[in-house]
Amino acid sequence: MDFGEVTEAVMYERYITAASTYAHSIDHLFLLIAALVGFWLIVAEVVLFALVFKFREKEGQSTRYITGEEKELHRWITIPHMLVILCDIVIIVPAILVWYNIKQAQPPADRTVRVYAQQWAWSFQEPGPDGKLDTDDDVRTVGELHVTVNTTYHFELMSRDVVHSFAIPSFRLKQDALPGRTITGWFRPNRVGTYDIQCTQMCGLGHALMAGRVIVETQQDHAAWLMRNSNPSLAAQPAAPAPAPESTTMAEVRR
Amino acid sequence: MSEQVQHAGHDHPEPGFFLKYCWSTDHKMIAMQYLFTGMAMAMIGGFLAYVFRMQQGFPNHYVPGFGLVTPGRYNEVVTMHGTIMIFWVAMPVLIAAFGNYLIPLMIGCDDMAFPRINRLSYQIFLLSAIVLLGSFLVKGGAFGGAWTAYPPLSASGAYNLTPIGATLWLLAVALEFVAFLLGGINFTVTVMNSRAPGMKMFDIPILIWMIVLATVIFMASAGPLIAGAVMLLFDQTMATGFYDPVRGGDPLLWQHLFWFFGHPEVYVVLLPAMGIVAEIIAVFARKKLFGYKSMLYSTWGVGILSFVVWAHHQFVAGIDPRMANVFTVTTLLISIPVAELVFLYIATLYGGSIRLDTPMLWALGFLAEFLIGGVTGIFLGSSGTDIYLHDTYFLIAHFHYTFVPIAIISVFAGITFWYPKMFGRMMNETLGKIHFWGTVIPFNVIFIPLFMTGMAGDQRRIYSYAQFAEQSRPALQHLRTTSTIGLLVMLSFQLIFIFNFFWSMRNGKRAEANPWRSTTLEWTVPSPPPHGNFAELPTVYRGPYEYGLPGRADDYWPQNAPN
Amino acid sequence: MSATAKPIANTRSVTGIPTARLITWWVIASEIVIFGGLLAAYLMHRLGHPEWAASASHTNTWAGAFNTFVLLTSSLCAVLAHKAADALDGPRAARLLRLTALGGVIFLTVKGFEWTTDIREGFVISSGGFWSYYYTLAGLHGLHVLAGAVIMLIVASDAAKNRELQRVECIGLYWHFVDIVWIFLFPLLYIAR
Amino acid sequence: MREYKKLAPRQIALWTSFLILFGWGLSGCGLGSTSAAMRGQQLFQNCVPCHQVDGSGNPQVGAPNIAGMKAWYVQAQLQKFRAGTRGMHFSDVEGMRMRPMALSLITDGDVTAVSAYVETLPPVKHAPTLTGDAHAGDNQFHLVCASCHGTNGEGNADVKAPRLAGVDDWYLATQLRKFKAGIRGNNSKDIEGRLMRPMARILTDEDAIRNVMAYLDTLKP
Repeated sequence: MDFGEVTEAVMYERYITAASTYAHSIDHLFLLIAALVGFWLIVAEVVLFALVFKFREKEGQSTRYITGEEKELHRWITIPHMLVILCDIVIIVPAILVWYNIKQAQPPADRTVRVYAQQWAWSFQEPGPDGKLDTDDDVRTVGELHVTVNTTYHFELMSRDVVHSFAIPSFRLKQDALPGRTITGWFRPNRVGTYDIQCTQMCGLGHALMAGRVIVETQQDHAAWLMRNSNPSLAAQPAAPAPAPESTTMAEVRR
Repeated sequence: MSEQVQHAGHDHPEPGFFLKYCWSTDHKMIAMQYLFTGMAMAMIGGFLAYVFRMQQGFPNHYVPGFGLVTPGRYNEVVTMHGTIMIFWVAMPVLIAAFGNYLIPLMIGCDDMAFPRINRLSYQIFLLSAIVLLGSFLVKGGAFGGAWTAYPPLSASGAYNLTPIGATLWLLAVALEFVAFLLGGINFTVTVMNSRAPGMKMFDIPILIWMIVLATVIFMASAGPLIAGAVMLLFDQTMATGFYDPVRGGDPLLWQHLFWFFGHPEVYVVLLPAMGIVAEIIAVFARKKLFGYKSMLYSTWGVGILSFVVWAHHQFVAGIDPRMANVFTVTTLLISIPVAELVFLYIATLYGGSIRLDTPMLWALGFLAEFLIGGVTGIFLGSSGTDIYLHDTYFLIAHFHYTFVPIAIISVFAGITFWYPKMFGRMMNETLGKIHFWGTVIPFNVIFIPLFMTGMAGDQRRIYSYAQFAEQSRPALQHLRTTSTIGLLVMLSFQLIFIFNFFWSMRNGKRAEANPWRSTTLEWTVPSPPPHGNFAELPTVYRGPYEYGLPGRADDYWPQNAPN
Repeated sequence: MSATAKPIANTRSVTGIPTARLITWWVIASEIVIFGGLLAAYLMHRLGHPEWAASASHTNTWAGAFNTFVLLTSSLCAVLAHKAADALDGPRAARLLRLTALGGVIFLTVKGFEWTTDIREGFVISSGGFWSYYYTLAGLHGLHVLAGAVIMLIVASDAAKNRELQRVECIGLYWHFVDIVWIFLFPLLYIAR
Repeated sequence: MREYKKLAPRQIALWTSFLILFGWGLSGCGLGSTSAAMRGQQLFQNCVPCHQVDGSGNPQVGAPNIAGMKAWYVQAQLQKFRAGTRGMHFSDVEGMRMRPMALSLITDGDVTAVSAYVETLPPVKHAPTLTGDAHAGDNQFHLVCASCHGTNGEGNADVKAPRLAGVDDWYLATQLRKFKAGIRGNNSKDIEGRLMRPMARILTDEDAIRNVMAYLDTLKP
């Protein structure tokens, strides 16, 4: 825990805040890999430059005839090679563990939100005070996702047209949205604040403008926000004449 | 000079200008056509890089020589930069130009096995380049859906808003593939069947091995993508639904087909680059390559493994998350043969007598920079960190730390090394060294800041970060501006190369047949080699890297010298 | 004329396989991956979409079976042509090659009638997943049949004058490949329900 | 005679330092800006992918014909998009496509410049795409719309009512449906939009909309 805080402060927090529970596990994996490959990089570069320096052309220096098949010399390749394999394993195991915890094992959800990607906006459907999706008090927003801190959220990710990617750098969250599919994932924000939502998959003209914000609020703030925005009468009203959001895809417009 | 024998064996009448420069079946002329087309495309690709780096460094300002970079223009420019640099620069220069020039010379025969197929290959390639560049001029502009062209964006004009540009892009890529399939088949057959008498499997120079393996990898991986391109073309023009989920298709299918090609493609261009570097290191260190056979087996290992790692580009693309675990393992496995290769290269230096001429500087520069590209790949190949780093500038920086050494540094190594052979004159060494340092140092200035912005979450293909609060921090903007200035300096220094290249062609010191005192067969013919290459076709007696053999007067022993 | 003066590279044969035959094998290898990619994509989707069987039932199995028979017969002619070429009997090889090409033409004619019927019944390339693959796969194959037949006629006209007899074997190899692709396509597109 | 030339070291040093400075200097060019008059035309490149070079729009992507549209109206709508008072409804697919593009204009000056340029584009008249009873539409129009939008649909800047004559009928119909459904004019800060919503609801069904469109198609822009 202490180790984590120190390293974040020194290495990673400078670049981007960590606002979800799994952000640190990705950061630590990053640092682990950085340490291992950094070591190899430095060793290899130092050896490279040292050899170039030591064996630079000099008066009267003759070269040694080495085929590389000699056992005592090939050892110098084989031993580092074994160490590289060892490092690979040291990286693979935690990499898969981190992946497993984030993408495969989904902790039970406290709340579920629905995320729609379209050219070039994010829209969200959040359950109202009743906590259930697809009821009259659902809150539908564009560009802003309001969530409660320290709550496990599942998201159902959909695309209305092309491939997008739902990314919240501060949460270390990234998941492509595919048209015709619903992809579920999870996050658990643990720091109050406002963070960027990006689209990280080229989605056409306005790709760079497809910004959103996720607003992590305290329990009270979020409840207040929900009350303000989930007016069942308002919610029901546009729902009746407007076509269901799934059907207003651009594909529909095209036809 | 004993090598400068009048070439008597086969009489070829001197052809006219058109036949000589545009309709030639001579492998050397076709290589030059590929080289110059590739260089012209590199300049276009470099200009595009200048345009979008200017927009990144100085957002929303007028870019001199281009104008205002709108979001649509930006997308076009980055898409075309990627496409051109990979398919129209790296492939033609590394494989086609060096392959065409060197294969017949290095294996000791007079031409490719099928010269007319060779000519056709270049003509199709040229056509594809024209189609691609023409797409800038059509209504709606060039394709702007990224070089990976994921459908449904690329499949429908209503989504990408460049209906004609998208089709032309696809057409150009497909034509280019056909060109390289034809060329690659020719290379493989030539090396398999037309080697000089006595040249056994392990007497083939490593560069030729690597070019052939690269073309075999290309042939095996490009097929599915050609099929995929036909399907995408039909989606665009005939309203089929291969990739459209509304019509029962699957957008992931393209991603699989694309990356099944796309990842081996990295090794398709890497291997010839490694080959060039190996040749140069052996010559300038005056050393036999350390473990020629280990090198070959590692190369084969890379080739085979490259077919089972493609899905690491799709960790977060919505594939089954369990697949990511398999592909993490295979991806990290590929570090084993690649590390082996790099270790062997470095070990070759041991006990040598290293002369730091320009080609050697480039070759060593390749090793030093490619190492950085290689190790940063581990971050992206590990599924855990890839969740965060996928499609960020960290990826861009990693990718360029592999591709700039491959497509720029090793090409400069190759050009400076074989220039005397190609044009019969030496390049200017001083200018060459200035160009080297003026390219390699700014190259690091460009991409090290991009590693940092990537770690800070900058996503790629974004013309302006104004919409993202976390990304529009001034500190990050300073990094982007630094990177842009690095690019401007690097591009400026390429003028030195261009000057040196053309100036030396007329004014350089005349080159002997073998200015670098090398052992391989291309140095036994006059510079430049005549039509038909060898006055007397050579016989090979030994492997290609016999340097510093004890007990001989010369420190090198040419492959064709009987004793 | 450079077309007749072959480079020495072309006449060498380090592997023991004639250069012409070697390149034919490589062409076929690269074609296999093209069809392989397309077929793999089709199979994956076919297994994921059981409802495509209904579309598949509209195809004319008898026409497909007849075409299979035609292609197999023409392949036999190609084998005989190769034999004749080995015996240095150019004119006979040419006759057999023309017969092979005729097989290709019959194949394409039947295909044309089949497609006309399909299209008249309203099944076009954009009618749904199965039809997209059906037309693309069969169309790509048809293109290969057409190209093969044209090249075969060119080879035949040379062979009739006892020239370039080594090409008879190469085009025969290619024809067998086209034939084998059809052997895969026929059950997958017509029979599988 | 010497076979090759040599380059003087001084020459080389001079050119090298020039190139470094040249690279730096080029970065300075990025800081220059262009005249305000040209800027509108350049910024219009942002709009071209959907609205076309002549501003005539593209129904395939839901982009209306904006050629010759009054600058004050273009400006007002762009500002609404930028502020998020338009194009922020969950079901407004086209609006959500337009909003980011409006956000690509960073300063108010840019908005003014591009709006002014749009007005200078020569108007384009498209053939009608909807059919309806123009006579019935005439009555409806004068009953409901004319008071603000003018008897000839010429618009009235004083009450911020845009010109309707010459606007593509499919686009107007779509917007009417959006007003009716509350997809447009739902934001409390979109004052004109909120005023328009009850008006749109007077056109009770699709026929009424079509009729008005048919009448508008008869008007000269």
